[in-house]
Amino acid sequence: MATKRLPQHDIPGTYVFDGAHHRKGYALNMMCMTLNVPENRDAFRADEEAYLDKFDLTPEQRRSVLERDWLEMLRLGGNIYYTFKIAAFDGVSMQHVGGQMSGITEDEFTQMMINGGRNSFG
Amino acid sequence: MATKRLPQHDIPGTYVFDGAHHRKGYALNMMCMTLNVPENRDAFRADEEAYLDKFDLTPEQRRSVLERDWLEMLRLGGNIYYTFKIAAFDGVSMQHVGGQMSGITEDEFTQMMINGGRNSFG
Amino acid sequence: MAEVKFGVATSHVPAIGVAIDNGKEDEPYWAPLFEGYEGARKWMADARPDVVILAYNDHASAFDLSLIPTFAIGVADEFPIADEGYGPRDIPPVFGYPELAWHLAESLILDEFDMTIVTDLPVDHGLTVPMSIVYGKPETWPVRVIPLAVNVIQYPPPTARRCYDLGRAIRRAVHQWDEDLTVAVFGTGGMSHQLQGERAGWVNTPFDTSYLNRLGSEPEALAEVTHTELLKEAGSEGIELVMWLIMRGAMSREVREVHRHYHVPASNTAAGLIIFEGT
Amino acid sequence: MAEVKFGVATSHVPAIGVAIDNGKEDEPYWAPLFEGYEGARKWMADARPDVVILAYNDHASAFDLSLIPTFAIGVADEFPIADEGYGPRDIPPVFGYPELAWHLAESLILDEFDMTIVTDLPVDHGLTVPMSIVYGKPETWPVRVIPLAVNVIQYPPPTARRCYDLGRAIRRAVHQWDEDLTVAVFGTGGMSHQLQGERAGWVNTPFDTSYLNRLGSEPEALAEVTHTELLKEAGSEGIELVMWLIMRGAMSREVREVHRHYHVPASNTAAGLIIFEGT
Ligand SMILES: [Fe+3]
Ligand SMILES: [Fe+3]
Repeated sequence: MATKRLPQHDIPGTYVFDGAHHRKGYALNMMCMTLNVPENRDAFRADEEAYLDKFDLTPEQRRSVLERDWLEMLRLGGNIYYTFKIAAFDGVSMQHVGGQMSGITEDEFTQMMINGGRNSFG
Repeated sequence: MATKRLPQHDIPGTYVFDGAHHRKGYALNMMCMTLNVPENRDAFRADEEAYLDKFDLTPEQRRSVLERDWLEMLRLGGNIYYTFKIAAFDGVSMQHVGGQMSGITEDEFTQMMINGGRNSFG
Repeated sequence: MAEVKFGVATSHVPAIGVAIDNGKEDEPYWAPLFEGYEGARKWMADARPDVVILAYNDHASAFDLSLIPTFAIGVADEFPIADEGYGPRDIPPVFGYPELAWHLAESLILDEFDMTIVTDLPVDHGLTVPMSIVYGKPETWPVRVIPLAVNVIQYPPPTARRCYDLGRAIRRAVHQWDEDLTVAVFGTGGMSHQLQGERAGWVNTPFDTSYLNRLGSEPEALAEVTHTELLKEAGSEGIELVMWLIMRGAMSREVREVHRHYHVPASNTAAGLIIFEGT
Repeated sequence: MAEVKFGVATSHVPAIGVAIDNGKEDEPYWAPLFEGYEGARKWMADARPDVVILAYNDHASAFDLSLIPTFAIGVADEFPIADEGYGPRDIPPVFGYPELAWHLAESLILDEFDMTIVTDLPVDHGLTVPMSIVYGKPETWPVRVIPLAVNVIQYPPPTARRCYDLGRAIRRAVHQWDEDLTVAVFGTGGMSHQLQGERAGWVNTPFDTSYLNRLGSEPEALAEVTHTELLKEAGSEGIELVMWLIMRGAMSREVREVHRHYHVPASNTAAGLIIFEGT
């Protein structure tokens, strides 16, 4: 069943959240979704490990959340709009997350954006 | 704002569940929807009046439910697929409901169906 | 290559499910209906599609008035049996085919059908009764199912034309799938019936007979039938017949009718069944 | 008769909302962005549409992966402000226009757009930030809003062509409504940005400039831009630009550009704004 269903989106450094990603990241993203509710944020704050026990994450997904490895979360099926809820919970910025995913510091990332953003890649 | 938005469905004895009906019957139908959950059916069984207090029904809608006035429920914005959940709860048949709405007994309605259904109206 | 080879259209009356679940198929009221289903079950025992794409409508089970999708496609691994108010039917869960379902969802959206993609989808009698009609009471369903839920209980449903065109798009998408699979498409609901109002009990056998006669040979004409005509002629709930055109659209232009059955009544409904094979 | 007179396209970056809510509009980082919004606010103070039809995308607020509508139209009286993970924005609730929204829903479905009809719809920054951009911080919003939520965060979004055609159908439907109403259609999201992956921070000013230049005069050409091109040129989140075409489709063939602004960055995004009046 090697049907190539999607048009090729072979864009370096870019994760297209298609059906395969949806399936792979379902539990991870749905866990993130629960952080929209204040009571759940309190519970996550009180005990992250215990909170994650309630969801059917793979060990790799679990580790990526605990370690705030934003790029790894993407690779494991995370969708940035969902996983960013963890960053919002942490109070870190989109520049922090963007920097970590692209291997630079938050300040470097912020300055890159002020300078007009990333204009070339790969 | 007398825009006549819908094609005329001027079909005697027939209630088309359009947007106006949706708005009118929203609370009534959503109340019926809760009867899909066993615990809610238990609560409704224990005290219908108290159960209905939890929903924003009009006095007329409330009375129509308590009196099992199926036709009145339709007129007040009920959708048959929702209101029939009350009949299922009661353990009464679609023939009972159909008979009451059309002014005949359940047996008469059942026999009419066996004879080929209602072939003319109005 | 996957191929849509079979098309089944059938009523999905809940009372038919109750009769099957409670072993009432031989009772005098039900026997004439189930005699006509015998041929469908025999046919299915030979046909054995690998996947069924099943167009049906949810009846206030998975969806309620807070959110009403026009077309929703189920992409889950498994679809639980809904509690419609008297406990779920005691039948096996329905297993999906997520890879193919996602392919369909993606293809259909790129083909300009505005699908809702659903993972959390308990399935009600609209889907399960047709399964019981053609498969009886197996331990597990011998087929994977892709549910396609169509709104018909909030006016306006999609037009007959839109349903027919959706069927054609489904056919194109299935035929792009690189796995050898035999696919059946089911269109369910109807035939003429009206559950509500002073006109409750409405049945229009001449209309139904004509619909059965024309479905194979003149689908383009049936695709032009308006909602107003369906409401009037087939009854307020008979408008479910638009879903039969999804099946017909997914079949080849020419089809061979292999089985047909029509009986009044099943509960308050004129029950119809028709099976096509592609050419 | 109701008429679509105005079209607004704008980014909907959450940080812009945070800046407004916290009075940071004059800070050095934000001042160049908000200077460009002044003209939009002045224009809006004169234009004063009665109704805004606002195309935006939900960002895991009202919808999640369990159910993803391609096009959802909000028919409620009121839409609460969503909690996106740090409490709801402290802004007034958004009041809808259910009668007109239902007219649109019905017209669009009969016009073969497969809308999802939603009553329970908390609205997130996708909708509220554009409101803040053009209306500032009023006690209550001086307009009724019909939310049109478009999936762009699950691949595949609707095509640019489909969005443009939806806009055209919205125009037809609005013009059938017998009440004297001035309607503005908003398309939101974009411009080029990528929040995720090693390419995070992607901005493509030449692409954005071209898009702004062509939106008024060559919308048919922009309607042919593929998802692949958008993902590559505008970035993975820049694909939101398809929603700008809903606005453009809803406007007259010829439009007059009354305001434009472009600034990099707003958070990780190239922020664009363009306003059209119909002819
Ligand atoms: Fe049905
Ligand atoms: Fe966005």
